[in-house]
Amino acid sequence: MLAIITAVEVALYYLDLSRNALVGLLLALSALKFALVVLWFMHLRFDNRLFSTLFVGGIVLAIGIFTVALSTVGGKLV
Amino acid sequence: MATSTGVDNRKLFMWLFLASECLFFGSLIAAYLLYRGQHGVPCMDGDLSTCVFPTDRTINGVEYEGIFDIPFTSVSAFVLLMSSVSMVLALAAIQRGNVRAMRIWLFTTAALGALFVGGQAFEFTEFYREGLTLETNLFGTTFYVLTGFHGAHVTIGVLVLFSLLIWSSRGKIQAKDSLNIELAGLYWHFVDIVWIVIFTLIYLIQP
Amino acid sequence: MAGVAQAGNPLGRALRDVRHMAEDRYSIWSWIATVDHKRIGIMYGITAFTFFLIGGVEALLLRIQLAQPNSTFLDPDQFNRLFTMHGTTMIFLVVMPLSAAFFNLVIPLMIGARDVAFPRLNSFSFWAFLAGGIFLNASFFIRGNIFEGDIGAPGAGWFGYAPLTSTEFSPGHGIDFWILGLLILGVASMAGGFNFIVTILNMRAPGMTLLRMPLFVWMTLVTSFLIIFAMPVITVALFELLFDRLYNANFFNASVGGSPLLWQHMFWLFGHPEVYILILPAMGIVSEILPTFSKKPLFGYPFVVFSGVAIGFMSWGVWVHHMYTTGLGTVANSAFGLSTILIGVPTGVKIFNWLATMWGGSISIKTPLLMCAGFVTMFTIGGLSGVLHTMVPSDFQQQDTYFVVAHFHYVLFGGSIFALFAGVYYWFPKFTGKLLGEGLGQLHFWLMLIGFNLTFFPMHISGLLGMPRRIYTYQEGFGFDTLNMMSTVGGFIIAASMLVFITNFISSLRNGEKSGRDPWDARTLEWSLPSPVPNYNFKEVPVVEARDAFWYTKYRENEEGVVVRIEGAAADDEEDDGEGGHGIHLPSPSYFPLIAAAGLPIIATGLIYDPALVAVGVATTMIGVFGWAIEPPTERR
Amino acid sequence: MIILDQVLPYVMQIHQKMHLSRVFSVVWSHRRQAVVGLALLGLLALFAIGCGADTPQNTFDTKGEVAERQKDLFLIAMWPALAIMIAILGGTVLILIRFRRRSENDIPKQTHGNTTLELAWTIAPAILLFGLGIPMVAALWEIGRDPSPDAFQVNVEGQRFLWKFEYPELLDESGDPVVTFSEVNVPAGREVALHLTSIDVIHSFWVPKLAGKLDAIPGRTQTMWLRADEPGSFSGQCAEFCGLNHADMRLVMHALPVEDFEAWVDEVTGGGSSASAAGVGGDSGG
Repeated sequence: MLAIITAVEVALYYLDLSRNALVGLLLALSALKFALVVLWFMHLRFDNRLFSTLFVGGIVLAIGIFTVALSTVGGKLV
Repeated sequence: MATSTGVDNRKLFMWLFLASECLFFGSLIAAYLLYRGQHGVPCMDGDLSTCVFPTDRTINGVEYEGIFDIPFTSVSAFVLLMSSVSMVLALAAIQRGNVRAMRIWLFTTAALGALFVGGQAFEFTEFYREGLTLETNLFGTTFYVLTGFHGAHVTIGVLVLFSLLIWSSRGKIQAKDSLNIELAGLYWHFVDIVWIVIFTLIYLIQP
Repeated sequence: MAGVAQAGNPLGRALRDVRHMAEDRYSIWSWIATVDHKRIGIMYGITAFTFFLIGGVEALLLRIQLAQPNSTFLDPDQFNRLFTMHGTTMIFLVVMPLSAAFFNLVIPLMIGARDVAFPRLNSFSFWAFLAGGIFLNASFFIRGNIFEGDIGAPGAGWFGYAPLTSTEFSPGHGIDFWILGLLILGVASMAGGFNFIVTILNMRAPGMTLLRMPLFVWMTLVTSFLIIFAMPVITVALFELLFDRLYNANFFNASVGGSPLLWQHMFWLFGHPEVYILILPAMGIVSEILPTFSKKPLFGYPFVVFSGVAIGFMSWGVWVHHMYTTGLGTVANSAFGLSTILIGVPTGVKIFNWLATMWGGSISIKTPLLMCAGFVTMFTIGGLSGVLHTMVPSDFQQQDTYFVVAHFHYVLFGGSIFALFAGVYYWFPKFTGKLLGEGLGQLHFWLMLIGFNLTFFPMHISGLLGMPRRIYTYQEGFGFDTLNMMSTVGGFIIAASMLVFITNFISSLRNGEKSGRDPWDARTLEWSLPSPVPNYNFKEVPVVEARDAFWYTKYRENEEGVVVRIEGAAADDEEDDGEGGHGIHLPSPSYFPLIAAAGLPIIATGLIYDPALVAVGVATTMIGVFGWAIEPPTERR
Repeated sequence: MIILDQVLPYVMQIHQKMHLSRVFSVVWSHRRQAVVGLALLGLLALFAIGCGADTPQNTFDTKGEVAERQKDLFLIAMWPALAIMIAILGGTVLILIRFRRRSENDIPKQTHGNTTLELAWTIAPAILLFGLGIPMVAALWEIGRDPSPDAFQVNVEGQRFLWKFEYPELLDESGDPVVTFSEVNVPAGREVALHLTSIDVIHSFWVPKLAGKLDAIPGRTQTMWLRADEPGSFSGQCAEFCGLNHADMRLVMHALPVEDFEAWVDEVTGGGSSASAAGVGGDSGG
């Protein structure tokens, strides 16, 4: 499953898509991979809620603060 | 030991550590993203200090060659993903009490991890030969430091896995000790998902 | 551990001998190898107080220089290095570790635990802190003869703004020591942060639900979360700076497009939560002492808890207020101006609740309470001048002036230091069995209060008169002269108050009045234990049935709803029979955390001077870590 | 440790002889007077110093529109802050006196809280603070606007440890913009647009009587505007720590009356003489 997604991603990279479509698709696919690993490999789906709260908290915090920080100095996330 | 929340101390520690690592890699990635828009000058004479494209791209009909070797790195990424699969199998084996299978899968995981690190060392050497160093430009600076820190994490993971292998060869890891493998696995998977993010944001998405 | 301590093998014998020394409670080795949270707390406290004295001397030197215009007591270079070290020391080597000292001393006792979740990690935290502190201060000696004024410390401010910290503008190794010292200290704080979150979440006694936890435990929890989320950001920023300096990377190199503002963002993304890392433990201490000395429960407990948690969350959304004058634009400034204003609300809630706690109480006016009253009032002044800062346009005037210096000293000295001293006076008996002298305590308080206000209140005015921060001198005719002289005199009064404190501490340690278990008629579990606390803490783990668990074993409501003391409750059976400890599994002492921590400054020195040392340092740390992993964590007594 | 053994008994003796705790109880009984006295003394000092003549960087003695606006905003927040400060400080002292422990056996009523009160002291400060937020944002947008197109243009470059001023509209005889160091001449009463940058580290441009500061950052150019409402020479200095001689990185802004300013412009742009551009700064009017 993960292998297939990676293959699709690389294939997409070589297709002549518009940049926005490419970015969108790639982000969606890697988010899917991310979720697969986290939820099943790391058992977050079946484990204590506390763990997912902590981990998601960390991710959300990181994305949130750096989105704001970059936007004030003219950077872009993607 | 009974705990107030019912979860094991060490496992809680590991998740806290991973949550904290999100900020660590978040900071590194943010620095890369801030600067990636700033090295978009076309490479006319191959002078890497004024330009460099992470990836191939076309500007006004002219094709410029990027520095990334996407097929090679895709294979590396695949290797790391597969090591996550073998890590899951190692944990499943020890939870069933099958120490031998656990050792085989643990070794597979460590070997795949080492292969990934080797691939990264090869990639760094190639880039270095093409003239891209830490000093060359912002791309060199941010790229090497970000992927280098990730590589260091993988290396530490490989060391941990080998230590566990040695430990288990002395008969110290039984089904009741599966938590050790689980914790190593959590760390390993985390390093893997960080690579998923890096691979997509840095290698596949063009500036 | 069979592999290491085999008899017959000389190395094994030596190791076993050292191990036995570690088990002798009176040997110095027992302190070095200790994993007992109380001993680690005491070591944290003493070390941090030593650094407090060093930072204080630095401050006095700065104040002497600034007492008069055009002074040449210090040259500009010395001045810059001293104020950098003063700020760095006070934040990373004083207030944070003093808070950590109290986490260590009282958190396990307050939640009814025998120790922290990871005792050896705790010992590692302390040794790494000590290593980082010594490493940082070693920078004084790296250039010439310090006694002839050639001090080699970092000189770019505790905020280390790029590109002033680049090798071009800060040659020498001062900044490298600063970076690596802070990285080591970061490791120490993060290890502590993880440890205390796990301890608080997992090691609570039966019945100690989250909303029955004492306020100090809550604030420690929030602080620890801030530490584990904020420290990685500064770690990355410091690494980036280190790569810039040692390996010519370009993170903050403006000549190739690097952004100095990236440093500022990362620094303050860490730096603002850091401010709350410094003040929340102090708020926790005050929230314990005020109820005890007022004989009343904390007013509005859930509101105080939630406002603390809210401050923790909101601290992530206000960092740009340190950067108003960097020209980020009106939109960013407006948004962060408003978010900063918002953080005043939960802070205000806390202050009102503290006042309401005292209201209607029976207030015992002793030193711990006076220190808390000092905290509430001085912190209020600091908070209000903070509100003045959030007014972005007028902050364009105050930014980087002495008005800001006044503001944050009211928060960090008037706030944190007063509260930490309150904690010292409050918990001293618990760990020594003696009371700190009340007369000298009050002298200490009044001298410190007067000295503090004399030092820092005039700075509001010198700031408004246009005196910038971090200037090594000023000229006559700006109206700064009198105000600066006042500040300098005040600084020496503070120093005098510290001498009083030290005298009091030592004399009370020797001849202090015996305190018994519960000298303050307190409310939380640590006071149910003998003083000093036996090394196993609780003979039997208590079962908690209410907030203020200990109070409810002493008092109850009678039929008319009046609170009365339960006859014979919690009798002060001072003598610990020494029998209860048998059969309790305690974590065994270990040298490996010390070894692991000792590797860190060796690695750091190696990075600056010699790669071979890096290998030595890595090997040392690896030995520590592997020994730690293999060694069994507990032994039967 | 031996020294301590010898010294401590003396210290303890002194302590006992002086009856320190009794001394304190006397002080304590006069604490109300002491507090009031201290507060009055502080205010008096503030008053005396704030009104002193020798305060060339006084942010309260404003001489320009921007600084004026900033001072007004400061006062809007300062008065309520002072009122709250006095209320809380006074309140704390009064509470300590009113509710001090009179008997060891006294057990007060165990009140745990009051939701109405909590809501009140959450909402009231929130309203007050947002009340401050409105004029804050308004002033911010007013000050943060772009300079008007007819403003007098000056490019400011921070360098360790002096300020370089370049006048893009004023060209000397060889056609280069006029440059001055450490002193800058601008027309009084007319808006001035300052474009700040730095060639080395971060500096901050600040002339307190005219306007708050803005950082000069290498690799960026940022613009601020100010206006001197009356002629005069205004002192300023670098406000962002920039290294060794940061304290000496001073400047003077001369706001010249129209005729003086025009005379100066004529002189530097080639009224005939070979006035070297760099030397002109010292030639101030106002």
